[in-house]
Amino acid sequence: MEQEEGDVLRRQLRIIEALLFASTEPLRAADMAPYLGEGANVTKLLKALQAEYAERGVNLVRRGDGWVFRTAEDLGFLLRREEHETRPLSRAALETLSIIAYHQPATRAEIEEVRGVATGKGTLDLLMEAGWVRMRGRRRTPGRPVTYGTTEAFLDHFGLETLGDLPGLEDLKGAGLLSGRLPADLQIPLPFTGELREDEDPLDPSDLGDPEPVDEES
Amino acid sequence: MEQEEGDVLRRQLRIIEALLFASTEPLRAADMAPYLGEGANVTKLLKALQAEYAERGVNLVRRGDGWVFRTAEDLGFLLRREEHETRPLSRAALETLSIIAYHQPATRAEIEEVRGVATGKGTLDLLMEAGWVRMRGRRRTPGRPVTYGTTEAFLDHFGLETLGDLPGLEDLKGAGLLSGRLPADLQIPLPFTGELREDEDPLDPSDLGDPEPVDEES
Amino acid sequence: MTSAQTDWFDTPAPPPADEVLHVDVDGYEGPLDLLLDLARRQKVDLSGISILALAEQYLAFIEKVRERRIEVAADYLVMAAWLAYLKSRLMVPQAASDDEPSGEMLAAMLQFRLKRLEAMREAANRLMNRPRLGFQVYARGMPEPIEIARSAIWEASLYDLLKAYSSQRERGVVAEYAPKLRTVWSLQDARDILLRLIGDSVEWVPLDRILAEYLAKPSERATVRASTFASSLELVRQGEVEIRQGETFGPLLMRRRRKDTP
Repeated sequence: MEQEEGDVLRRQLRIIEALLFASTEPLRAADMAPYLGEGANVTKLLKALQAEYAERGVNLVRRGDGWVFRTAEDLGFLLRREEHETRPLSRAALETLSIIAYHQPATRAEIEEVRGVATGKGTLDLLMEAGWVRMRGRRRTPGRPVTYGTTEAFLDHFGLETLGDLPGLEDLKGAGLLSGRLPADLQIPLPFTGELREDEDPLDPSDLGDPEPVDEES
Repeated sequence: MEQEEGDVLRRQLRIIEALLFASTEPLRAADMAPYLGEGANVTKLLKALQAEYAERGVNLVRRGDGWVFRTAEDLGFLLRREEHETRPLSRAALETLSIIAYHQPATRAEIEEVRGVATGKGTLDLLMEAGWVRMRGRRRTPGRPVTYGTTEAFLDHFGLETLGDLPGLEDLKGAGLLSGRLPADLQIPLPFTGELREDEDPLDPSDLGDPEPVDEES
Repeated sequence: MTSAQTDWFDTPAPPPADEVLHVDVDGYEGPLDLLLDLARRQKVDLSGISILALAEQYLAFIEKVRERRIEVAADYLVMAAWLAYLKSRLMVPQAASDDEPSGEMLAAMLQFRLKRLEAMREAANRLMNRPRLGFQVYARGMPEPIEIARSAIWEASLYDLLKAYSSQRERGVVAEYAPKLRTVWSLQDARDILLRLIGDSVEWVPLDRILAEYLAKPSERATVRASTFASSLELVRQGEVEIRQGETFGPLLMRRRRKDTP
C-alpha cells in the first residue's frame, strides 16, 4: 500500500518536472493540476521537487504565483554570455521602475512626486512594452487615476520570488521612505507637486521671485 | 582528500547541468570542457549525469555528437506538437477589438468610421470565436445594424474587473500612449456597461444562427 | 519658538571650492535631481545635511545659470522661489501667532524627499545588480512544445490593446493636422525696424540690446534674431550700418555708418 502511494507520488513528481523543464515561462499550480489526476497536492509536490533540485546546477524557483526552472545563481559568473541589452534603460526609466516596484500600486502623479519631475513620454510605455510594468486598476480618489504595478515577468527577470524579496524593502519601510504620502507631520507639498492641502494657503505671489525674508509680523 | 574530490566533481556536474539546460542546441563534450577547468573527464561526467536523470521526468540523451535534456519518453503524452500554438492577434483584430471595447455598443459602420478602413467580416468572426466579442443587440436606426460589445472572457483575459477600468484619455496620455499634442475636442468614450442601451433592441431570434446579413465587401 | 537652535542652523558646509559646478541644467532631471546632486557634493549623510546651505547653493547655481543666459525651465525657478521662501522661514524667528508651517518642518520635508529619491535610486541600482534573467541566470534553452491548457488561442496583452487603440485614434488626428501659424518677421520688416531702432546712433550697441523689447517674447525670439541679422548684412552691403564681433559667439555690435567716411 505504501509502496503504491510512493509510486503515485513519484509519477506525479516526474510529470510536473517534465512540464516545468519543458517550459521557459513560469507555470502556475493550476496549469499543472489537470495533468496530475484528482486530489494531487500540487503545492506539496512543487516543494518536494524544489528541495530535490536545491543543490543542483538548475533550481526550481518561485516567481509570484508561478514556478520555473532557472540555472543556479551562483553559476552566473561562469555562464555569463557577452550579451548586451538591446536597449539599456535610461535613468528615468530605471527610477520609475523602482518607484513602481517599491510603492505599488502607484499612480503617475505619485511617481512624479517622488522624482520631482514630470514623467517623459516613452518611460511608462517602454516599461509596459518590456513587460515589467502593467496597469493594475484605478485609485479610489477623485479622477480615479490608473495605478501601476509590476508583473510576474519583472519578478522573473530580477530573480525575485515575491515582491517581499525586493532588496532593502524592510529597511526602506522602517525608514518610512515607502509611505505613499509624506509622513503625517510633514504633509506640506512642494509647489511643483501640485495641490495644497485644504488646511493650507498657497504662497503669496510676492514670495515668488523675492529671495528676501517677507515676514512682516515678527 | 576524497571529500575534496567529491566537491569538485559535484561542482563540475552542476556546471554541465546548467550549460545543457540553458543551451539552445545540443552540446558536445568539447563545447563544455572550457567551463570545467583542466583535466575534467567530460564524458565520464556526462555519463554520471545521465545516470542521475535516468529515472526522472527529464532525461539526458545523446543526439548525434551532442547531449541534450529531453522529456522522458513515457511522458510523451504531455507533448503535443504545434497543434494549438497561441498566436498573436493581428493588428486589424487588435484595433477592432479596442474600438469595440471603448465604443460599445458599436455597429460595424461605427467601427469602420474610427478605423478609417473597412473591417473584414473575418476580423469580427475571429474576435467572436476567441470569445472576446459578442453581438449585443440591434441599433434602433434604419437598417437595424447589429451592435457589438465585449464579453466577460474579454475582461478576464485582459485582467480588467470592469469596463470602467479601461484607462481614460488622461491615463493614456500619462502612460505615454497618446501624445500630448491632441486637439482639445478629442474624446475617449466611456464604455457603456449596461445590458441594452435605450437605442438598442434585443437580438432577433434569427440572429443567433447567422451573425450578420451577408453583404459584399472588398 | 526655538527655531534658532536647530540642525538647520548648523554651520553650513563650505561649498566645495575645488569643484566647479557645470553651469548647465541639461544634465539634471528636474530640480530635485539637481538638489540631490548638490547635497551629494557636501559628502555627508543626507540626515546631517544643512538644508540652509543647500538652499543657498541651489539659488547661487540657478543665478549663475541665468547670468549665462541659459534658459531655465519653470520648474527650476519655482523651486528657487520656494527655497528662497524656505530660507526666509529658517532665518526669521517664527511668531507664535504664525499659522504657516515652520521653516524646520519645510526643511524636514525637503530632506525627506531627497532621502526618498536617493533611496529609490539606490534601489534601482541594487535591482540592476541582481543576477538577471538572460545575463547571469538562464531559462531552458530548448523549450519543448508542451501544451498547457489555456483559455485563449489568441494572445494579446492589455498593453497591446491600449496601444492599438491609442495609435489609431492618433492616426485620425494627424489627418486633421493644421500647422501652427507663427509670427515671422519678413526681411523688409526687419530692415525697417532695425533702421528705426538704431536711429542715428554712432555708438557700438549690441544687437540684442537694440532688439530688447522684441526679444522678450520667446515665441518670436528666433525669427527676430534671424531676420534682423539677415537684414543687417544687407544694410552693411548698402553702407547703412557697420557690424563688429569681438570674439567667437560674442555679442554682435552695430552702429550707423558715418556718412562722411569713405
